[in-house]
Amino acid sequence: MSQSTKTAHAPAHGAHHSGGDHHDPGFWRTYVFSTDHKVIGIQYGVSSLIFLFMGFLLMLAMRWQIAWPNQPIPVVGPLLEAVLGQPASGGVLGADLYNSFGAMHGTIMVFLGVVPLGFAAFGNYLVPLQIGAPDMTFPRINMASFWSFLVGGLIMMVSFFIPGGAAQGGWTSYSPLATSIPTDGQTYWIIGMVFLITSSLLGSVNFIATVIQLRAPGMGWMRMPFFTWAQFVTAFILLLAFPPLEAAAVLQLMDKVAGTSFYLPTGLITGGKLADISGGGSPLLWQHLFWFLAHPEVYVLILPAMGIVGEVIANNSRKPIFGYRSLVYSVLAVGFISFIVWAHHMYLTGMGTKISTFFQTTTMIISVPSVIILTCLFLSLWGGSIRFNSAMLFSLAFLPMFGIGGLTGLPLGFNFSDIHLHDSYYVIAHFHYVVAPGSIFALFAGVYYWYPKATGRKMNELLGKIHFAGSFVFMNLIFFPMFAQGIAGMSRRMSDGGASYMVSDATADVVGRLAKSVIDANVGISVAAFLLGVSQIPFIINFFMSMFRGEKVTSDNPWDATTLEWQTPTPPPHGNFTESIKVYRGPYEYSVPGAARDFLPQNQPSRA
Amino acid sequence: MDIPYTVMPRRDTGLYNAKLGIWLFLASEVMLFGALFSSYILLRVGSYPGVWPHGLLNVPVGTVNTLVLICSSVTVVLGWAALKANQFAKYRKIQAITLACAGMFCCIKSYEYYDKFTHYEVILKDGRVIDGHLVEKVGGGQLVDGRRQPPEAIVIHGVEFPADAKAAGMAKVPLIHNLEKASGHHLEHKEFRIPWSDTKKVQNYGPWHNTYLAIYFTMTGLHALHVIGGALVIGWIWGPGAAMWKSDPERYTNRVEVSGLFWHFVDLVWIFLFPILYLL
Amino acid sequence: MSDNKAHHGHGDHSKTYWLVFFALIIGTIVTVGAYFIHFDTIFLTIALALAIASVKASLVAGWFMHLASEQRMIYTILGFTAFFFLGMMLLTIWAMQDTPKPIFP
Amino acid sequence: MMERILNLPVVASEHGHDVNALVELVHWLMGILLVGWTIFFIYTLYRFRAQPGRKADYHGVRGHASTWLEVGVASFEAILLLGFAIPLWAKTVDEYPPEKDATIIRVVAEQFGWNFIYPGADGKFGRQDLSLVTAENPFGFDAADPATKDNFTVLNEAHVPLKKGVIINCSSKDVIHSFKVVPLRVTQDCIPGLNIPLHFVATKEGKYQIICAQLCGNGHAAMANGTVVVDTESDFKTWMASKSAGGGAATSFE
Ligand code: HEA
Ligand code: HEA
Ligand code: CUA
Ligand SMILES: [Cu+2]
Repeated sequence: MSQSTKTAHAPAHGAHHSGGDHHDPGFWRTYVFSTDHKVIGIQYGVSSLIFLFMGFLLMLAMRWQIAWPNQPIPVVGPLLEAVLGQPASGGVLGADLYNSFGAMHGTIMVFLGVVPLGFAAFGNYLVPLQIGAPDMTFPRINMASFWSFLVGGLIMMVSFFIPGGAAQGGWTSYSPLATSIPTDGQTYWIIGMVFLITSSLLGSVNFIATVIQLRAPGMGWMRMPFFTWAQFVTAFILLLAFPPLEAAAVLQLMDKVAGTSFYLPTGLITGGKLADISGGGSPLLWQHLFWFLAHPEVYVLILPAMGIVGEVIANNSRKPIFGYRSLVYSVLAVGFISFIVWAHHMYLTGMGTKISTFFQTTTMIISVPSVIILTCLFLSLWGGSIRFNSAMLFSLAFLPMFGIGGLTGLPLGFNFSDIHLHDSYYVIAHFHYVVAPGSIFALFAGVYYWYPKATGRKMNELLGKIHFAGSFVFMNLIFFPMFAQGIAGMSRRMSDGGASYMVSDATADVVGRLAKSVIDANVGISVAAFLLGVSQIPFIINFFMSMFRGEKVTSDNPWDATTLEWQTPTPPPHGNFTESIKVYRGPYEYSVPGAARDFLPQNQPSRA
Repeated sequence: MDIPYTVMPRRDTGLYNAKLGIWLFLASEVMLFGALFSSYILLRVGSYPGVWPHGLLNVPVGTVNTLVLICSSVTVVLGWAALKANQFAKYRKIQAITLACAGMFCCIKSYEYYDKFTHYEVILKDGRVIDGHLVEKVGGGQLVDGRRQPPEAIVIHGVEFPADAKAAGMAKVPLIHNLEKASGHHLEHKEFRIPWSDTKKVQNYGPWHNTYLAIYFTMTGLHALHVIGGALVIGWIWGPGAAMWKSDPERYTNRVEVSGLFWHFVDLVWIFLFPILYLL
Repeated sequence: MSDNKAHHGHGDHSKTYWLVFFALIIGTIVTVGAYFIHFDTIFLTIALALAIASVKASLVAGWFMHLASEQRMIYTILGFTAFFFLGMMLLTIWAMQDTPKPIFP
Repeated sequence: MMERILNLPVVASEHGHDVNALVELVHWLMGILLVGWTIFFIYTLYRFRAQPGRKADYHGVRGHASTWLEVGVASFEAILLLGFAIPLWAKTVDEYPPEKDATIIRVVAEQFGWNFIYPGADGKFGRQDLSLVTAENPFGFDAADPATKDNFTVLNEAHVPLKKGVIINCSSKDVIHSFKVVPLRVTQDCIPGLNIPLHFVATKEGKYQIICAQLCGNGHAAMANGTVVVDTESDFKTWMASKSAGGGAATSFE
């Protein structure tokens, strides 16, 4: 019989320690302070899903305020007032609190939700498995990475409850605003970020070292699954782009607590008089250092997602992905170029011709590899035999959603059209299309796809499809109208949803005010956002219920997949592989002409 | 379960895990300090005339500290070479010098910090400026209504600038230190007893004093944290961790090598910090 | 690396280390000396100081850290790092140059 | 057609039409790709759905269609970049109207409003000195300088002449704001410590709303009560005269 049955243990007794490792490390060492990459991956996964949910709840409160400005939030409003006091007085999300929630929604979603889920959770769980390694190279550092992440996350959470509340300077935390906002939440934010940065630093060292050092025999670079490639490049981005933000955060911290003026210029006026600071700093310096990270960071949000989509599409179209090599080279190119495009977020800070020409050129150049990746994924479908399960549905939806998000990056990338679109809801729509129906859909796909590996049970398909349908419809209803709002001139980060920009009788003669219809769209969007929340209920039920009630998998390889993670017992034991593994072919040998079955696992010696 | 290549190098990469790991980590450190160096350049280029001090720090002291770090760097690598040659006792001795150097570096650095924190610029209400080291603060300090009372007077050993010096020199409070240089004539150093009620602003040379001191304290502070961290690791390997030499000498040697690589990096950062902060 | 070229002949290596050590000391002294000399233009001082610092840094990296005989993988990683570092530094400086100057000079 | 779909707001400046043109062109590219790919996508999903007995084709797409497509997209982007974005931006950034014909204004944003400083009749701003900076005098103009005498400041309502070059130097007292006037297609961050110029030529009379497009604190959303009023040349002159030197003592600078 085949390789996969040779390594297959019945999932039941495949629990842990089947290798030579016989002493029982006890509950704490197994599930809490574990150094096993799979446990850490799951820890990351669960905590980041919770954070994602938090980010979502913050956003719902904001959406209420946008649609019905200054009206108390039903049910939740009084609760907020009870917990947070004055800023939520009357159960209304006041401007300060709105800014807080906005900043924290962005921060949580990016740094505590999507990156930890896509990179740390999926990456930790899968990369060692996919390359045939027993664990990460530095298991204890891996554990430290998770705990550092959790500490960072807790600091962020705690900051909601301190007097003055959480950070209010946007997720971008621009100085001098960030320094002048009177809440300590801003300081908490910086310190939290330092922990998160440390965490991803430790993680990325581990990922890179693992991929370089621990590939199983035969696992050449061009035999690595696309997902692993994406994670590898992501790790490099994190390794080299995050430290400058760490430096920037230290400087901002100094500004905040030691009275320095790194980002504060001479001649600043606060509270009606010349600020008592030494001055001489530069607000633009923060922006450069911040975006030096934050642009590469957006590729950190998307590359793991692309990796997941690649895996799921190859598996469910039952054929190799189109242009594996160009995918790999494109991902490398994206990673490389992503470091030199950052200032496209700063076109309107007074940039001169030469430098903005440079940055818009690189911005256009970086869109080319993205186009190649998307094209390859689209073309992979051609000639396939496509199975529409929940994982595949989310992956397929990812393609046009990312397409829309990516394409709308182009008018932002030309500085001349950015004059009109900068900091409008067009930008909000652009990036949410890439991160929400983009990355988040891919992450959902990943959850559905690898769930059986981690738990031994499949998730319910019907609930999955309901989840998909609801998410797909409402995501689009939320974000598509935002393009129109943005083009009409609606600015982002407005705590009243633009109401003060609306035409009224008193301002009828003023041109450029927002038409009532533009503002009214807010209501529709917010309703869709609440319904999006409702659509997540099947997922949450499914996620927890399937652990106990889900359909048990009958083989270790329920999707008939080729990559190595499916060639281990389910769930994989400590040490992962029960026998030494050797790789004979590329990652996506599906439907090979002449082969007995429609998939050839990477570790199966012969084609029979 | 064992993770491969923890001790022996992998064939195709020629590296053992920890060595790759430390180089990756150092790569990120390069970016960390790189960002700070970039900030330094931008702040300096953007600073207006008279505010960037030249020669504010004590060059001989800085030079000594540089030499101390260089010494520790050579001892680290010699210590490792001794281990490679199986001379554990020699390694112990040499590495002790490294640790001593690390301690010395921190002492000298704290002395320099202390010197800056006790350096005061006092602007008087009549516009005169007195700049120098704190001798003492007379009286005050008691708590009234939970607020600390200011001293009655402050005694400074330093120089005095006439009221128009700043206005004549530069627009905004430039560094007094530069005025002294620019004015050419040597001012007499002596002790000044200034009643607190005469002062408009009293500020020491902490990071808040100007952008130069801000970046000076930030960069050297971060560097000092690296020195301390490195010394702790090296010290641990040297002391309690040395038991591993018996059980797994190869791995122990690797540890020494890896910690040494980190140490050299810290030295390397200083090699740049020294000229840009002390000399230029 | 434990078993490649560097393994035999530590005596020779120690000698190299000492040579590097003295070079570093001399470099330091020259830099400080130049500081006291005072050139006509500050640029000369800066250029000289940075040039010497770079030489010293390469000595440390090349011999103390064995970069001169390191594996290709390390070079690749450091190559990337150098590229991004230069990108960050030069582009930021360029961008700041190409932006209006501060109001108060 | 794209114009209709996008429904861009009114334009009241010369370069505003170019901005619209570029936005529309990019959306053409996007639209074509979107429609093309969607058709392909749906067709593929339908045609290659799993069916009993169907086996996937190991090779899938053959030929070089994808390469041509990618090259096509890249060239289109290159054209937009080289043909439109770069030269147009260069025009807005480098080709300022000659100073002597232009109206030069300084805008100083603050939490949460817009101060416009006009040079007054002599067209000159006074000498500046940091030690004179106060909240009322954020640029530290020297009141003793004759050129300062007729400077005047207005809050939240700027007047500019029609069909003539206007240069606005943007700055801020406290935090970063962004001076945005949608109908004029003007956006410029106002950054404390910097004085960043922008320029435009208004083509339609009217009163145009200023919005603040950069998060600047809890009053950010409400920073919406400023207007730029485009007057005919003669109205503008009258207005200037009413404000300059004595005429508008209440709002005058000192
Ligand atoms: C995952 C995240 C992600 C990704 C991948 C991208 C991708 C891109 N982004 Fe985006 N961006 C953000 C996240 C992301 N962005 C965020 C978070 C912000 C706002 C930050 C803030 O201010 O708070 C932002 C802001 C932002 C700006 C600044 C706007 C402003 O503030 O004024 C710009 C400007 O150039 C830009 C450009 C681009 C470009 C050119 C790409 C390109 O890489 C896109 C390339 C992709 C394509 C070109 C698609 C190709 C697809 C096809 C060809 C197939 C089409 C098929 C169908 C549609 C069916 N982005
Ligand atoms: C990764 C990043 C990310 C993600 C995923 C999202 C997701 C969403 N965001 Fe957000 N957003 C940002 C990053 C992100 N956002 C950033 C950076 C900003 C700018 C902030 C600033 O101005 O500084 C912003 C700002 C922002 C605004 C503008 C605020 C303003 O300018 O005033 C709005 C308005 O509608 C918004 C809405 C939404 C919506 C409706 C979603 C939805 O798509 C949400 C979808 C999420 C879910 C559906 C939750 C899924 C999770 C679960 C179901 C949990 C299951 C749990 C278990 C099983 C345990 N976001
Ligand atoms: Cu001012 Cu926003
Ligand atoms: Cu970007």
